[in-house]
Formats: sequence, C-alpha cells, structure tokens
Amino acid sequence: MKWAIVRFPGSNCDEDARFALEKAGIRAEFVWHTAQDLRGFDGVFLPGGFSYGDYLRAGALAAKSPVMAEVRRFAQEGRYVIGVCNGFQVLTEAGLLPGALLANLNLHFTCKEVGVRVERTDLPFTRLYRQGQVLRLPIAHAEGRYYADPETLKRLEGEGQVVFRYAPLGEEAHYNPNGSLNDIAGIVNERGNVLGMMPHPERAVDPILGGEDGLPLFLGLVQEVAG
Amino acid sequence: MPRYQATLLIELKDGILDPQGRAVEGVLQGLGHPVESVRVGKVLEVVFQAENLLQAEEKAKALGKLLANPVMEVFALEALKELP
Amino acid sequence: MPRYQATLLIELKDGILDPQGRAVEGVLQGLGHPVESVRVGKVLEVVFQAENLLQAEEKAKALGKLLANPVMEVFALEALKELP
Amino acid sequence: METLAREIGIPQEEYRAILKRLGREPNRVELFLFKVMWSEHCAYKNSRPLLKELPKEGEAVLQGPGENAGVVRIGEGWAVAFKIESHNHPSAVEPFQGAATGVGGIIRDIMSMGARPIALLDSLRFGPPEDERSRYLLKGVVSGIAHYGNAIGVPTVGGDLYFHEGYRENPLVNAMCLGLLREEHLKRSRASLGRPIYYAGAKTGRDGIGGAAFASKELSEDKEEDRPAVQVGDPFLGKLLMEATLEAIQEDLVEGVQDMGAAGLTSSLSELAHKSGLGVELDLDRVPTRERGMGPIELLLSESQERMVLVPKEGKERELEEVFRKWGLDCVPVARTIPERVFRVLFRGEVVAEVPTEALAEAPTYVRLAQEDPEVKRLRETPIPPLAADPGETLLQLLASPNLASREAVFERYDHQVGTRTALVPGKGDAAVLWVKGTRLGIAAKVDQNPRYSRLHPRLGAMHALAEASRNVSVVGAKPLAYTDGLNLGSPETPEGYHELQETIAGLKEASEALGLPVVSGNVSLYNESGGRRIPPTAMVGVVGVLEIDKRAEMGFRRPGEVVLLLGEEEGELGASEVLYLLTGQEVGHPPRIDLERERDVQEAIRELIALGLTQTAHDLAEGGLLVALAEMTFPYGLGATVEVRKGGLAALFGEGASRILFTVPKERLAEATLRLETRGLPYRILGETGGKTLTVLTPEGVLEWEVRALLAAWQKPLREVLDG
Ligand SMILES: Nc1ncnc2c1ncn2[C@@H]1O[C@H](COP(=O)(O)OP(=O)(O)O)[C@@H](O)[C@H]1O
Ligand SMILES: [Mg+2]
Repeated sequence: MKWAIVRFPGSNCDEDARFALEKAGIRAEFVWHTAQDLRGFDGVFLPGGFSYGDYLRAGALAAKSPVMAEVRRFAQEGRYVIGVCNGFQVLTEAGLLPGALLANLNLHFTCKEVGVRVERTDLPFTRLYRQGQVLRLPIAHAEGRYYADPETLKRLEGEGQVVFRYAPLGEEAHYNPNGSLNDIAGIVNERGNVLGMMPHPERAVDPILGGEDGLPLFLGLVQEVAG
Repeated sequence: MPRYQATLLIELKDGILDPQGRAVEGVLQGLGHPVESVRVGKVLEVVFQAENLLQAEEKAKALGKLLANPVMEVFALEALKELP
Repeated sequence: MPRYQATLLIELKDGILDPQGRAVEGVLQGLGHPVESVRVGKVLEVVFQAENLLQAEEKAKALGKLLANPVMEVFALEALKELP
Repeated sequence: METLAREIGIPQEEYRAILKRLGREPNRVELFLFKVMWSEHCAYKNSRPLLKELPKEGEAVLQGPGENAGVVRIGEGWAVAFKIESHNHPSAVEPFQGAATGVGGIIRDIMSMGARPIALLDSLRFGPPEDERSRYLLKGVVSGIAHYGNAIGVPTVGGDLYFHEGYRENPLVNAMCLGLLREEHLKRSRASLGRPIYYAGAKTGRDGIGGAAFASKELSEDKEEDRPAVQVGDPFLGKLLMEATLEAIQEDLVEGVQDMGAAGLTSSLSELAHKSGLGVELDLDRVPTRERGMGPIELLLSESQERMVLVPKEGKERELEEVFRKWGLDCVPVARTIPERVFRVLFRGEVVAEVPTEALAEAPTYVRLAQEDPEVKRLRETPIPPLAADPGETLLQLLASPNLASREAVFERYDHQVGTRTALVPGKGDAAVLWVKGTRLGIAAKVDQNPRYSRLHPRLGAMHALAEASRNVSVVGAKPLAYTDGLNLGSPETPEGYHELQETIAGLKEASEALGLPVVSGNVSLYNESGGRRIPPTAMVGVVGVLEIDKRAEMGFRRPGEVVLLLGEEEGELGASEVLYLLTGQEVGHPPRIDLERERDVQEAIRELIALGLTQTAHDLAEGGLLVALAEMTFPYGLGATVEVRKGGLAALFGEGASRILFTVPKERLAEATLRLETRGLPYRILGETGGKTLTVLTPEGVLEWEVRALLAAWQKPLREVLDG
C-alpha cells in the first residue's frame, strides 16, 4: 500500500506523518503542492503545520494550491483522504469537508494531550477502535474551533459524520480545548472516505513519544485493504 | 495601465462568536473605556493595475471573493482609488 | 445617549515588513491574479455610546490610539456612524 | 570623520585604533563597518579575555566555541549542535517580534552547522508579574516565541522563567536551539579561494539598521519614533530557507554555510573570509532588495531576517540555485573570496570600502578595574531574620508564588512535539528528552539559573546555574556532555559591573572543571541596565546530555507503594531562598554553598540508578526545597505520598541547597539501590512511600497533610491568570 503525503510550503508534520504511516507498514511518499497527478496512490495524507504561514486564515492559501484539484478528484473517486490539523483546515477551506475551523476560544495556540472519543467504528480509520473508546491524543493548534451553520451541523450529526469528539480523560469539566461546536474533533464526508481531525494521531504511535493511541488509525487502513 | 488601490474588509458573519473582539472589549473596559461591542476583522490593501475604474472594481470584488471564506466571513470593498 | 459604530483600521507602518501580505501576494500571482502588492491589517468595528458625533469621533480616535502598537502600527478612523 | 565617529558613538581611543590599523582615515562606509563590527555585541570586547579561561575541551566535543554553534558527539555517528542567544533589547522594544526574531536567529545559527534544528528552549526573565509592563512583555514574548517556533516546526521543549525586581526595566529573552546532524555533515563558516558566495533567502530591507550597535547601548530614553525600525520575523519564509539549506547540505552542494545575523552582510561575509584566512569582494548591486534606493551603508548593515550565506562546492553552483528555486527563494552570488585579506565592497561599480578583515574581526579588548558592589556584600552578610510561619499555609503560598508556580500556561502555547522526537514533554521531567529516531539514543537538555543566588553571590550563582542545569539533565538519566552559556549582565564599564562579569565567569570555570563539562558555545549580552541599576548577573546555562532512550526517568510519582528516598543533605539553607522572600519580602543572606565534588557524585549516582532500572522517577530539589519538590512529584499523575522528616523547621522543609535529589524505588529493589549509594559514600534517607491522594508529612512537630488536588490548584492558577488574563 502506498500513500501520498502532500507537502505545502510551510507544512511541518510531513515527516511525522511519514513516520506514522511507515510504522503501520504503509509506504509513504512526499508529493509537492504543485503535483498534478496522484495516480498510483491508495490514499492522500494532508499533514499538519503552517502551510503558507497560516497567513490570511489557516489552510486558506494552501487550499488554492494546484494539487488540491487533484485531491478533490481523488476523493470523488472514493479513495481515502486524511487531513490532520492544518490538513483538516485545508480540507474545509477547499470545501472537501463542511464547516470551518475558527480561532480557539482561548485565542492562543494550545499544545497538550486531550481525550478524544471514537463515535463510529465502521470506517477504515476507526475500525480498530472500540465504539465510545476515549483516546489520548495530542493537539497543537490555534485555530481548531469547529464551526458550521445550524443546518449543516444537524446534517452532520444526523448522518453520523462526526467521527471524533473531545471527551474528558478523567473527571475534568473543561475538556473541550478550543470551543468546537458539539465538541467536534473530527468529521468525515458523507461518503466516509475523507477524514479531517484536529488531534494528531501521528504523534501518538510509539510509547517513547508518550502513547500509541493513534497507531490503530493507521493500522486500520492496512487492514481495510487486507480485507 | 492605471494602478488602483483597493481596501477590502473581511469580517466574520454576524452571529459567529468573535473571541478576539471579546478580548479587546475586555481590555478596553479594563482601561476605563466602556464599549458595547467590538468585532475584529481583516483589512487588505491591494494594489493592482486595471484598464479603468469599472474594471478595477470588478477585479477588486473578484479578489475579495477569492480571499474570504463564505462559510464564516463576508467581505466588502471599502474603498477604491486610482493611484498617481 | 446615542450609539455610534466606528470602523478603525490598524495597519503596519510603511517600511515594516508584512510577511502575511507577501504570502498572499505570491499566491494571488500564482493563481493568475497579478497584483503589485498586498498589505494586511486589522479592522475593528466598535460600538459605543457618546453625547454627539464630535465626542464620538474623539472617543473613536482615543480607542485607535490605545489599540494600535505605536512601534509598528498606525490607525485610521475609516468610518463613523450613528446607530439607530 | 572624527566628528562622525563621535556622533555614532565610537570612543576616541577606538577611533585612533582604527586609524592605526588602516594607516589612513576611514571613509564613511568604512567607519560604519567598524562601528558594527567593533560593537560589544559582535566583538566581545569586554568578555573575550575572561571567556578564554573557560574549559573548552572534552571527549565529546566536535566543535567548540568560535563557530555559529558548538557541536558534541552523541554516538552512532550522530552529533548535536547547540547554542543559546539573547534578544533582550529588541524584545524590550517590541516583545512579540523581538522574541520571534530571536528564535529565528538561533535556528539559523544551528542550520549553519549543517544540523537540522530539532528543539528550542527559552530562558526568560521579567520584572514582578504585578507590574503591568512586565506582564505585557511576558505575554508578547511568549506569543512571539510560539509564533515563530510553532510555525517553523521546531518544538519548544523546555526553558525557565523567573520574575525578579531587577529585570523590571531590562527583561531577558534568551533562546537556545539544538540541532541534529551526522558527524560527516558538519559545516563551518569557511570558503576556499576564488569561490562565489551566495546570498539566499529573504530580500534586504531597511530593517533594524544598526541593531547590533543598538543592542550594546543602554536602552535610551528616546521617544518611540526615534528607535530603529523593528525587524519582523517571517517563520514561513524561515521554514522554506531551513528546508532549502538543509537539502543543499544533504545533497553535498556546499562547502561553507553562515547565517546572516547581527550586522547582516558585513559580519557574515567579513567573518567568513577572516576565518578562512582570505578576503572577500562583495558587490552590493547584486543583493536582492525589498525597498528602493538603499545606500551602501544600509545594505551592509541591514538586519533583515531569514537570510543565509552559502558557499557552493566547485561545480555545484547550478544545483544549489536549483534547490533554492524549488523552495521559491532567492539564491544569487553576491561576493567571492579573494587572496588579499580585505573586505572589499563594490557599489555601482565603485569600491566604497576596503578594510583588512583582521582589523574588522579583531576589535580591541578591555580588561577593567573590578570591585564588588558594597550593597551586594551588605545584603549577602545580612543575617537571616527569624522566621515563623505555618508550614501548611506556607507550602500553598510557595507553590503559588511567581517563581514556583506551574509554567504550563507558558509551555502549553508552544508546540513541544512537532517532529515526533519529544520523549519527555515539559512538566513531565526535569529536562526535556528527545529521541534520535532510528536509534536507541536520547538527548536531554535544560537551561537554568537562579537570579537571587547570582545577585547576592555572582560566582556561586554561576556555579549553581551549571550544577542545576546539569543535575536536571542527570535526573532524567542522561550523561551531561557540554554546555552553552548565555551571559546577561550590566555595563562592564563600572567596577561593580565588571566585577560581576569576572566573578560569573570564574564561577562557571570552577564548576566546569569540577563537573568535567566544557563550554562549546554561548552569548554575551552586556549593558542590561537602566538608571544605573544593573540586572542581577545572569548566566543562563544550557546543558545537553545523552541517554539510552528507554532508560529515562520522569519526575512524577507513578506507581503506589514505591519507596521515596532523598539523596543528599536533609536540611537546606534559608539564605537567598524563595521561602525567605515569601515570608519577609527580602532577598538577603548567603546563597547555599555548593560542594562540587559531591554534586558530581550525586549526579553520577542517580544516573547509575536510572541506568540499572532501579528508579524511573527522579526529581531535583530546587527553589522551595523538600516540600515543594515532593508536591511537584505528585502533580503529573495525581499520586500522593506519605513521608517522614526528622526535622520540622522551615529550613528543613523549604530550605534550599545543591546536590539533592528525590527519587523512588520499588520495595523489592530498595536494598540494591541503597547499597549503591552506600558504596559511593553518599548521604541518603528513606523518607516514605508513594500512594493515596494526599501529600502527608510526618514531622517531629506533628502531621502535615494536603490534598494533592488542592496543592495542584494553588500551583496551576497564578500564571494562567497572568497569561490568559
Ligand atoms: N520559559 C519556559 N518555556 C518552556 N518551558 C518552560 C519554561 N519555563 C519552565 N519550563 C518548563 O517547566 C518545567 C519546570 O521548570 P523549572 O521550574 O525551571 O524546573 P526546575 O526547578 O527543575 O529547574 C520544566 O519542564 C521546564 O522545561
Ligand atoms: Mg530552575
């Protein structure tokens, strides 16, 4: 299996994404933001970072890169696309996922471990998790407050497109780190092949890094293909 | 070709929570300047060439459309002037 | 007391590098929108009370002064209107 | 020219030295070259003779001081480049951009060595948090560091932060960066003869003209308008420049690399030439510019950010240009090396300056009269007033005091994990630990310094700084290899100021020798004073060590039922302590003495226990002494402990001292652990056991007990309020 990791100018979790994919046994190749062709790849990973410095709005300028037209086509064919953190922002800015990611309510970049509940397990990304399982995953972003208009939100909830939700790890009352509506941490498109999430599963794939709760996400992709 | 400078305002839609505006409100209150509300947006001063004012206006609006995110933002062409 | 809405623009002083503007410039160029320059600043829409337009203008300017960072920024009172 | 020299602040005797070295009058451009190159910031005029004394050799040292950063070997062909640098004055003027550009600058220093920057630490000093301006500066600085470090994708994994009256007018912002490289990729600032020198990165504008000179002057009372233009950092461009430069090095396209820092093109090119034993001819007309009509002096002195200088290997010119084109960056030849050892500058086809590189590089140095400030002596010799306080309350208050309260509100704003190397995040261990992926190697780093100790006893303060930074590295299980020092002091031109500089360096020397730690890089920032008030002499020491990644210790109690032990003396001292300051508002007395041999032994001992797997939890005792350290160990996992102490006074509970470490051992391995300590002849005591949700301390005067939750709340709140408020 071979995945493309798109490198926008300013992406900085590209190496981390490769590390996680390879750890799960997936071959990973970097693809430049000017690429026009994603044939031969089984999936596309949009990594975190500060594409174009996050200038104007996080993900806004990257969403206009040439490669994004190809990512759109790729997604329309039903193949897998994952956007993490800045990658999620790029996906919403490009209209591949509904809604938008606004400035955290605390108005600053926040890097810490949070609880993330798995809301559905019938997706390749989540098939190795248990329904309702609360993962420990790091977040690191300044614009992660998920927003969508009430209708869109209702549709997302109705169709079960919310995949990950912030949840308490212990008894803490303030577990939503950024003010996301409905505690949303990650969503999929209707078809279920495009995933966007703010927490970083690729940073939690080895005990040395403080946890492995992100690894099953990548292993799930492998299993999906293995059948 | 004449050069134009457009002032584009990109602001959050009404009804979307603007924590930055809230924070500024708080600061002003703390400094003894009570205000009712503050909303923070972006202003872009763009310089470009166009045939004439009409075309410049069109271009400026196209830029605004390109640069604002309709999910949460609105844009307005606040000013447009020809540069000497 | 009447309510006023002031539109304050806070922009970088000339000569101060605006990396954000530069990046937007570059992307617009790449998208086939040749522009000469882009500078990005902030716009604040502030609602407050004042006795009259004159006092409102004074207040608005005082706010601008307070909120702009004099080391790098300048502000302009772009618009001021009484609210119904 | 002499009048101009005076106007731009060149002292008369230096002007005369310039005449002598040139054998003629300098022209206007040349005068400015001397002005910046002979500034304290670039030339170390006052510190160089003293710094010579520091030990610089060591087994692990690949590159000592003198290059853009020091480099140490860590094994398996890997090496670490590291350095600390100050950005105090720019941060005082514009905290956000000042701190951001400080981070950008130190990252480029590390890149210059051929290393990939993998971690940042920040060492910050501000006036008291009650002071509104100090709060404004703190917030701006933290945001600026986050802005640059997060975006460029180098994690900020640690640091330290102190509030002290002495920094009210002169905040300190020092940033340390670590980079990882293969030994064979080590680069230096060198060029061979006849090579073109390329300029890469951002275009040159009128940013921070004369900033280097500015940094060495007392912060003037000038109106804000008169201050030099602020330099603005662009982490986005910085990231592209970093990737392009590293790619060029990886592909073996360059023979020499140099960043453009203070004094811009002038300093980077003239030093490159000087170190190579050559001269350089610079054609200013080729320099990419951002603004129109820039004159030669502006071009030469501009401190525009995100710029590098590269010397391609013969025949690799095109490939180098290609790499930078791919990353969307300018990369053009602006100069070439020449046999005459001069710095020759062409502007519009004419030579506008020609100065021997040696004359620029080797400014006169000064050895001055030193005398201790009698006021400092008086404070140090002031007897400790009798203290009485309820220990129950005191612990809560200490934990909530500005210098001890949780730093979470700061480090949470820094991405401390990007790069997926961070094995110990801030707050989890006394030092940060980074994993060298693909190996079992880990790198540990911590920066430290206590302003109270240094103010009252500069020599001892410097010794403590090195000892503590090193101890922090040891308690995570790493063997300290070398250090970098950020020396921040007042003016050396007063006998009191010079004395502090001399004593600080003497203290570092003594501790370096005793602990066997060489210095490999550093930075000196003098003239940090205003209105005749010097900052406390502040030697921020950043220690780097190496460990086996699976054998690392954290600071938090994790498993109930483990035995809690104290290694080192039971009782601390009250002189210069936090508890004394808390209870009396005074900073007086003699700081704790330090037995450096004991220090070395204690550190060796804890490393041995960790390496043998006898302990996985260790924490050093610092400000606030025993009870504060115990409380800190309950925080990461919310697990309490019950301990018994033999003495209940404030000195025993909250007194401070060097060479003390708390750690835990599983019961079944207790005998083995204590035997090791006995063999080494080290004092230790079994204090109690982990478990429960309280911290319970049995003292001869009675039982003290706190809910861990209550301690945690008191500790977490204060800085949150400052930063988020
Ligand atoms: N300015 C800072 N930036 C990032 N991390 C910091 C900063 N100050 C302190 N920390 C982190 O907070 C923790 C406690 O630091 P400190 O109080 O200096 O420890 P110690 O007393 O052991 O020297 C460490 O993990 C340290 O790296
Ligand atoms: Mg400390």
